[in-house]
Amino acid sequence: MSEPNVKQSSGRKPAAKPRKSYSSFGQAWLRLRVSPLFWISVVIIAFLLVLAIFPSLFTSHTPDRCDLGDSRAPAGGEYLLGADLQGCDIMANIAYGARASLTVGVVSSLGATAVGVIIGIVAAYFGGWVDALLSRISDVFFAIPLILGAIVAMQVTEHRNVWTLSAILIFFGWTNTARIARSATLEVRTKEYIAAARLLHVHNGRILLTHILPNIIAPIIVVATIGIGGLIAAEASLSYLSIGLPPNIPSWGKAIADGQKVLRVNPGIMLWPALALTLTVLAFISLGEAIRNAFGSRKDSR
Amino acid sequence: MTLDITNLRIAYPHGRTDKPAVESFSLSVGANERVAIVGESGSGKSTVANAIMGLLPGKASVTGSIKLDGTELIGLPTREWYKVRGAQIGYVPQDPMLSLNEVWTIGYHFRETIATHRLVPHEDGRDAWRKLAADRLREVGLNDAERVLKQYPHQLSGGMRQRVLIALALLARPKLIIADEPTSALDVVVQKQILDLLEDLTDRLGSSLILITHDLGLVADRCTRVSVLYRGDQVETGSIDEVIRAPKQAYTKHLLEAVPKLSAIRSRAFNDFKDAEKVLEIRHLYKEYPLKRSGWFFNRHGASILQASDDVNLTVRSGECRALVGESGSGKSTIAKIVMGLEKPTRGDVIIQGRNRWDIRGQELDEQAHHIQIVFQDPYASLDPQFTVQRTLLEPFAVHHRQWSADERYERILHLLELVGLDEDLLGRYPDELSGGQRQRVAIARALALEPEILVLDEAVSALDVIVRAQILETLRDLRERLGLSMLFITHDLAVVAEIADSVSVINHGRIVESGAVSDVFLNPQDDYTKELLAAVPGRAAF
Amino acid sequence: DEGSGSASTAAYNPVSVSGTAPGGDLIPTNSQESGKKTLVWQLFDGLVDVDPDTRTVRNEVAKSITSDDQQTWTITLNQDRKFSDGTAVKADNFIKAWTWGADIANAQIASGDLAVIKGYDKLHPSDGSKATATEFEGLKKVDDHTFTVELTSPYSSFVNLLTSVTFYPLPDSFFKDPDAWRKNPVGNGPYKLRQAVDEATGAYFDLNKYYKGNRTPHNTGLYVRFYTDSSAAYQDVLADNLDITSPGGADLLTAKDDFGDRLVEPAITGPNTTITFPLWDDFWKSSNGLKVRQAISLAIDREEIVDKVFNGYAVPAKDFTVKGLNGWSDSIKGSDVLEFNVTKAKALLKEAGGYTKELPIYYNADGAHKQWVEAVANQIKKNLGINAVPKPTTTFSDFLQKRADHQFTGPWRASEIPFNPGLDDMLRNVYSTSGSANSGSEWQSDAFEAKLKEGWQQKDTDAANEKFNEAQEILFQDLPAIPLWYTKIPNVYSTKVSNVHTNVFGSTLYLVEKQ
Amino acid sequence: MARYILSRLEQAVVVIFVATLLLYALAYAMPGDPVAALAGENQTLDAATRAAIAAKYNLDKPFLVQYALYLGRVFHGDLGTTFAGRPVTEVIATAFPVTARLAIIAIVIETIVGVLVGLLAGRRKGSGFDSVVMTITMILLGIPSFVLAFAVQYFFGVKLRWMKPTVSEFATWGELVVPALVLAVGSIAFLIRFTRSGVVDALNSDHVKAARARGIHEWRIGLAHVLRNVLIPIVTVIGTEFGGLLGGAIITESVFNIPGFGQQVYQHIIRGETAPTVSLVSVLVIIFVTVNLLVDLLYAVLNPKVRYGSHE
Ligand SMILES: Nc1ncnc2c1ncn2[C@@H]1O[C@H](COP(=O)(O)OP(=O)(O)OP(=O)(O)O)[C@@H](O)[C@H]1O
Ligand SMILES: Nc1ncnc2c1ncn2[C@@H]1O[C@H](COP(=O)(O)OP(=O)(O)OP(=O)(O)O)[C@@H](O)[C@H]1O
Ligand SMILES: [Mg+2]
Ligand SMILES: [Mg+2]
Repeated sequence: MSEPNVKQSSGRKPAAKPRKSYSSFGQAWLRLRVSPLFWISVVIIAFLLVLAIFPSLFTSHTPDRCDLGDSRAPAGGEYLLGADLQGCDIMANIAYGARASLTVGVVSSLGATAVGVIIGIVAAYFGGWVDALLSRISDVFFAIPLILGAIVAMQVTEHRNVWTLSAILIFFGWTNTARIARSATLEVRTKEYIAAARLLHVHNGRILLTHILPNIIAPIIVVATIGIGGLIAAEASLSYLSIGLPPNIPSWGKAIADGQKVLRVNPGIMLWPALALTLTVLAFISLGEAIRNAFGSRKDSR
Repeated sequence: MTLDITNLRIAYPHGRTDKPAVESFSLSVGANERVAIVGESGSGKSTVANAIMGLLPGKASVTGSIKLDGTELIGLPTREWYKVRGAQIGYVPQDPMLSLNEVWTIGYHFRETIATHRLVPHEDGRDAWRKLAADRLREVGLNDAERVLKQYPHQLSGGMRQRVLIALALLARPKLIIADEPTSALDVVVQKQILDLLEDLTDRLGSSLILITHDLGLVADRCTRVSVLYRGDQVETGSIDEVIRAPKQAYTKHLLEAVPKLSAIRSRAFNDFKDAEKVLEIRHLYKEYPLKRSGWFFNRHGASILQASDDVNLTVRSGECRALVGESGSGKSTIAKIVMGLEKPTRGDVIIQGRNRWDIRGQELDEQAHHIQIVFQDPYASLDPQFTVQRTLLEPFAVHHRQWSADERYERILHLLELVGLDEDLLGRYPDELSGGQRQRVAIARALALEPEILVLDEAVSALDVIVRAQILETLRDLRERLGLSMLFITHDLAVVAEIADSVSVINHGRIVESGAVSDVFLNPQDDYTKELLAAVPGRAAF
Repeated sequence: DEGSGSASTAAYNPVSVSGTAPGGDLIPTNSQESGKKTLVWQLFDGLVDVDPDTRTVRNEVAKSITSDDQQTWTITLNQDRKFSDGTAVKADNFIKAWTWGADIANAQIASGDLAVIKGYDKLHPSDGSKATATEFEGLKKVDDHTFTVELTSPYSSFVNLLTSVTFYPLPDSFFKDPDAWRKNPVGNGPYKLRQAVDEATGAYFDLNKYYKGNRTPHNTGLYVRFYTDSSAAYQDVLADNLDITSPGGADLLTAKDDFGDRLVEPAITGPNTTITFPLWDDFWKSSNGLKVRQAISLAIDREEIVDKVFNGYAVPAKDFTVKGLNGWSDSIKGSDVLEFNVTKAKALLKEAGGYTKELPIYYNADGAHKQWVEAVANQIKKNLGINAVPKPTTTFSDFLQKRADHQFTGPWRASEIPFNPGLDDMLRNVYSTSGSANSGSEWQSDAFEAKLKEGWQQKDTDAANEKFNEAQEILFQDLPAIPLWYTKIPNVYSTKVSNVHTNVFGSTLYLVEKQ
Repeated sequence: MARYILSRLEQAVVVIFVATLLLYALAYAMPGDPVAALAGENQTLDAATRAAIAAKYNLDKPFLVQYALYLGRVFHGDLGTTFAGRPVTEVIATAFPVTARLAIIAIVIETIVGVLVGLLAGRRKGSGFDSVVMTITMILLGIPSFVLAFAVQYFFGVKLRWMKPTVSEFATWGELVVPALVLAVGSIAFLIRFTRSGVVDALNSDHVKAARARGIHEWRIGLAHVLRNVLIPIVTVIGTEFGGLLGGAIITESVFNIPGFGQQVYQHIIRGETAPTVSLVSVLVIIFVTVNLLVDLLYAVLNPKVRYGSHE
């Protein structure tokens, strides 16, 4: 392209000093950096991560060293938060359980969100038979309630661990996100800026990624971050139904399910792990809220 | 009624520049007055209007005073606003496309406003509002009012929506009308009707009008006083006679000089494109929209069909600029959308560079981006709200010129900005932080990015002040000369047509009624509608 | 048909009691599972039953049951007994019911109980082929109210065995149309069904006005309400929304505080909880395996688990049967292996050359076993340093399948239930090859079988029990299973009822009085 | 539109077919010997009896044969019989209405509370009310439903005696309100947050600004211009939550001893009854497919662009 010779209204010379152009995600990050909500949640999550990676920093006990003689020992003394029915240290259960619970929550929520978003967006964006096919596939999975599906699948699974559990939760859990993503995409894809991008022949993948995704991400983030807590709780529900993780993998869900049985006599046994769960939920939801604000602040700022 | 604005200062927080959008703005408007605010695109006109309505975004900081009949409006509590907005001040927003709620019919908008301000007495029954609404729609030239009331915003043309918004603003016969570019999407005939109406309201009912516009001819014809803004500063204010006929400030003079004139035709040389290759050809194009009555689940197909395009034939030859003019709602945008492949015609062919539009696939489609581009009628809706100006402009290069380095691309963007007269500072902004004219220019810049061979412009310069517009027209002319750019130029501004177009087609009710070289059509119109159109051009007296 | 109105003038105000959905028809030979038994017990009367006070077997429909050689028994019936449809209970009702139950074509779950009677193998060939006889060779009708039973071998405990629901009669209407009967079962017990059992909610019982036995109800009827979560039933009794239930799991921890007087403990303890070993496995069959088993048994502090996990509602086991049975002894030779002795345990483990592999302890997660299995595993870990790991299977059916397929490489939990007050019942059922509820460990001992046979030939119960306890000595020598404790399942009841009892061998609900 | 519904119904048949196949495969793959478990805690069956029972329920046949036999029966209107000898149709007829009542109450409460509170919180973003609501929802989202169910049962049923701890065999509407509330708590919290987030965004749109300029009252803006516009995602969420409600009912039903569908499904799964399980879950499948279809049709009602657009 030769340089056009245009009368210039100002005498300013085009200065070639490219500034960094941030993507929607990059821009969101710029806004995130100054959000207190974000940093609070990051601190809590960082703490939880340290807990999950180095549980031994927080307790001198291990969850498999249990002395029945200390069954339901009160808090303080040898046991910081007391001991459970088996005489295991509650703090140790929480510290060592963090790994499994966080992994299940985060991995399955991320996985379900990723699968759901991809399928939902693709279905709505391309429409026609693609939509029909994907929507019907999601109907099949949607029709099988998460807990029911997990009950059956967990029984079929030979090796139960955090990964297989996460896989199962993803397998039966992605449809919610898919439907929400689909409905949001249906809305966005009629917008003129999508048409504009198409006319520039921006290829579909890029349109999905740069135009559609950032414009539907707000509700998705709400769903995904709430999902983390929901899925940790789902593991607890499965433990309650005795089909959660095997006994030698400590998890908050198991601790809560076990503690629930003695809730009336020794509420602490359940409350402490439940508190850990609540804190986690709180942290991730706050993180989601902060991220959502960062994305949504285009409109928010008005 | 009096409105007193004193020392208004409004600033939006922006990282680097802390220059306010409006500074020390003062204006007072009395009863029966029609005051115009004119000025460069981005100079703060809409900002002032928003400030009067109390609708500035939360982050904007406002100081000074805005008094309506002695009541301070800045910081007025929400409850008090109910008595002001809609009732005492009617507001016509600049952007007609997004200002109507897509999920409701036009009728709903009227009903709700009528109910809010109790404009029809209860005794008149449940459907009384409909009559009032229909009357008001007819007032603004929407003669098919019953139909419009049942339609949803996306089913209306740009000009129709704009008129709906005007009718809504005037519904309660407010004492003060603030109209932000109310006729930017309207053809001259309708524009005249609207301005007559506004004039009538101020004369008869004692209302006042603040008219924000870039059409100086219109200002000269209709207004009593004018205030000129330049980069946030009020450079001149006074009566029409003082400012328009004897401007003191350099900017005002500059502005007046740049006003395009119909008479430009006489002094222009026209190229003859008869032998040039046809780059765009529309053959026997029909587009029908079924006019459905909406049921809850099933849409009962009424017998009626809206003929948006009726046997349209149109040719654009290489290097030619063909203008398409016509009444608002006559089917111009429909043609543009069909040409771009965004709507399927009911019948007929669109041939682009010898190939049928719907035969182009795959790799060719990719190249198509270089061949044909469009500037949509509504610039805001066509910009991704999540994209900064920089990203919007980078996108074409990210797709089509991947081999370019970041520096090259950036340089290219700066060049594009220059072409449309935008400042580098805007690169970091989002569409909702831009003025109407700035948005429109971003859209133009994007369309030019890939240097297309054919450009479809749908009211692409309607929101621009005359100086910027002149610059952009210059750019387009230049591109045509150097690169052989062909254009389909949809506009209602006949002066613009005179200035840039080689040939013109006049469309009325979906049919092309007259077609030919601009000089022939304008100097010697055949069709009645064309004649009417030419007669309605404002500002003839002034210029 | 005849209502219950004439039987009682009092308004119908049934005693409500928790139960579990029967999950099947109420044909006695099909009813071994405890949820069903609760219903069948109300609906039927057997030849004999267990007196809740003396805990001895007493006659019900039978007037007398006699034998000279412990092999051929003559049974005479009371003549005044009737089914709730008014038809008389006759010898044929027993003979036909047992024959029908034994017939392989009818695939009755509890038919194994009938295997003691001669001719069972013709009706129920063990290879799965069709029956080769239509009559039960060992059953002979003498007259309408007398019949004889010939057993395959002498069996002095036969009268005890007759307390089992398998030996209940069926009315003539059953044989005319079994499917109609299934929908609307008719029996000869103290109660009759008010309406068909609703699998989802429960069963209402009216009084059977024809009833003439020992168990004449002290109330106007029963409502067995089905629960899937025992703790929901517990809450209901606490709130007087249900009359009687048996608390399980963690509710035991509060039962005493919550109910005080309104809690009854059983005189005869419930199931003997064991961990049973796979003796098909080479290691566990070996002598080192035996030493490890002994070490494990010695390393378990039963007192502590009983105390902490069961809140005292269990008794540390002393033998392979349950406490409270006639002839039960806490000092059988070899039973010192059940004491808690870590030193001895460690020494034995060392003798065996240690045990370094993981020691899985299998259990089914759909029952309330998790807590104690974990406690046992923790103790083994702590006291022996063996890496004991609880391994749940999701369902009981999965548990049984894995066990049958020999997929277990370590011990599994079991609760061995006595079906009747005979000391030999559990030994026969669980550990003998002739039993129908084999422990699954595939342990076999000719000496053990011989001792049981000796016992069954005795006419005198005490003499027999002596033999049975000698048989237990052999069990202690081989230790195929480690007895842990006898569970005491109490009943708790609402403020609306009184005279609540508990009895593992039958229902005492007829005694309950309700205001 | 009629054609669209028809084609969706055709697709629904395929969905149901595929879902049952998937379910059957899963249920078939579930480990365990359901026949042996029939005998209860302490009774093992002899092989002959076992085989006879297995043959009766076709459990001895290979997977595809079982499935084909099952389908064949279904086509003749026979959904199978449970091990208990009850026709599955009867199980559905008695248990389903109970759970339907439960789910309907839950969805109604959820919709009203979730949308209303979400709207109010979104309207007053950052206010004290908003913060309190946000905190409460966060806590509610972190509590597993069985814990809440148990706590409610104990405090209101046993301690305060405001209600019966369990639901009677009739499971009346009134009795089901509290269980439904417990069941819906997570969904309510979720919907509140979801609605609020949509409301916050919608409040900043141009048409809201224009409506304000016309002097429309804030409450009407909230309903007609904000809520109405975020209704599409909300309807989607409510539709999807419906699935969660029926699924989550398993635990709630067990704690409150509700003779409902979830319990039946769970019990049959645990007992390894393949055919009845599949039949029962197929009922859920049909419901969800219907709900989905309704939701999709609602899109068209709610979004005129979809209604008049190329989507028909
Ligand atoms: N929300 C916002 N945030 C930040 N800057 C804004 C915002 N709205 C407008 N601006 C900037 O303020 C200036 C004045 O804008 P305004 O919309 O008032 O211009 P205008 O005179 O109406 O122009 P036009 O004729 O193009 O509509 C422009 O430079 C614009 O970019
Ligand atoms: N999706 C639609 N459904 C129904 N009618 C439509 C639709 N789109 C446009 N129309 C109708 O078609 C006619 C032509 O619309 P179009 O947008 O082409 O007009 P226009 O010439 O561009 O007008 P303006 O100058 O006001 O923008 C109008 O009457 C409009 O109401
Ligand atoms: Mg403006
Ligand atoms: Mg148009």
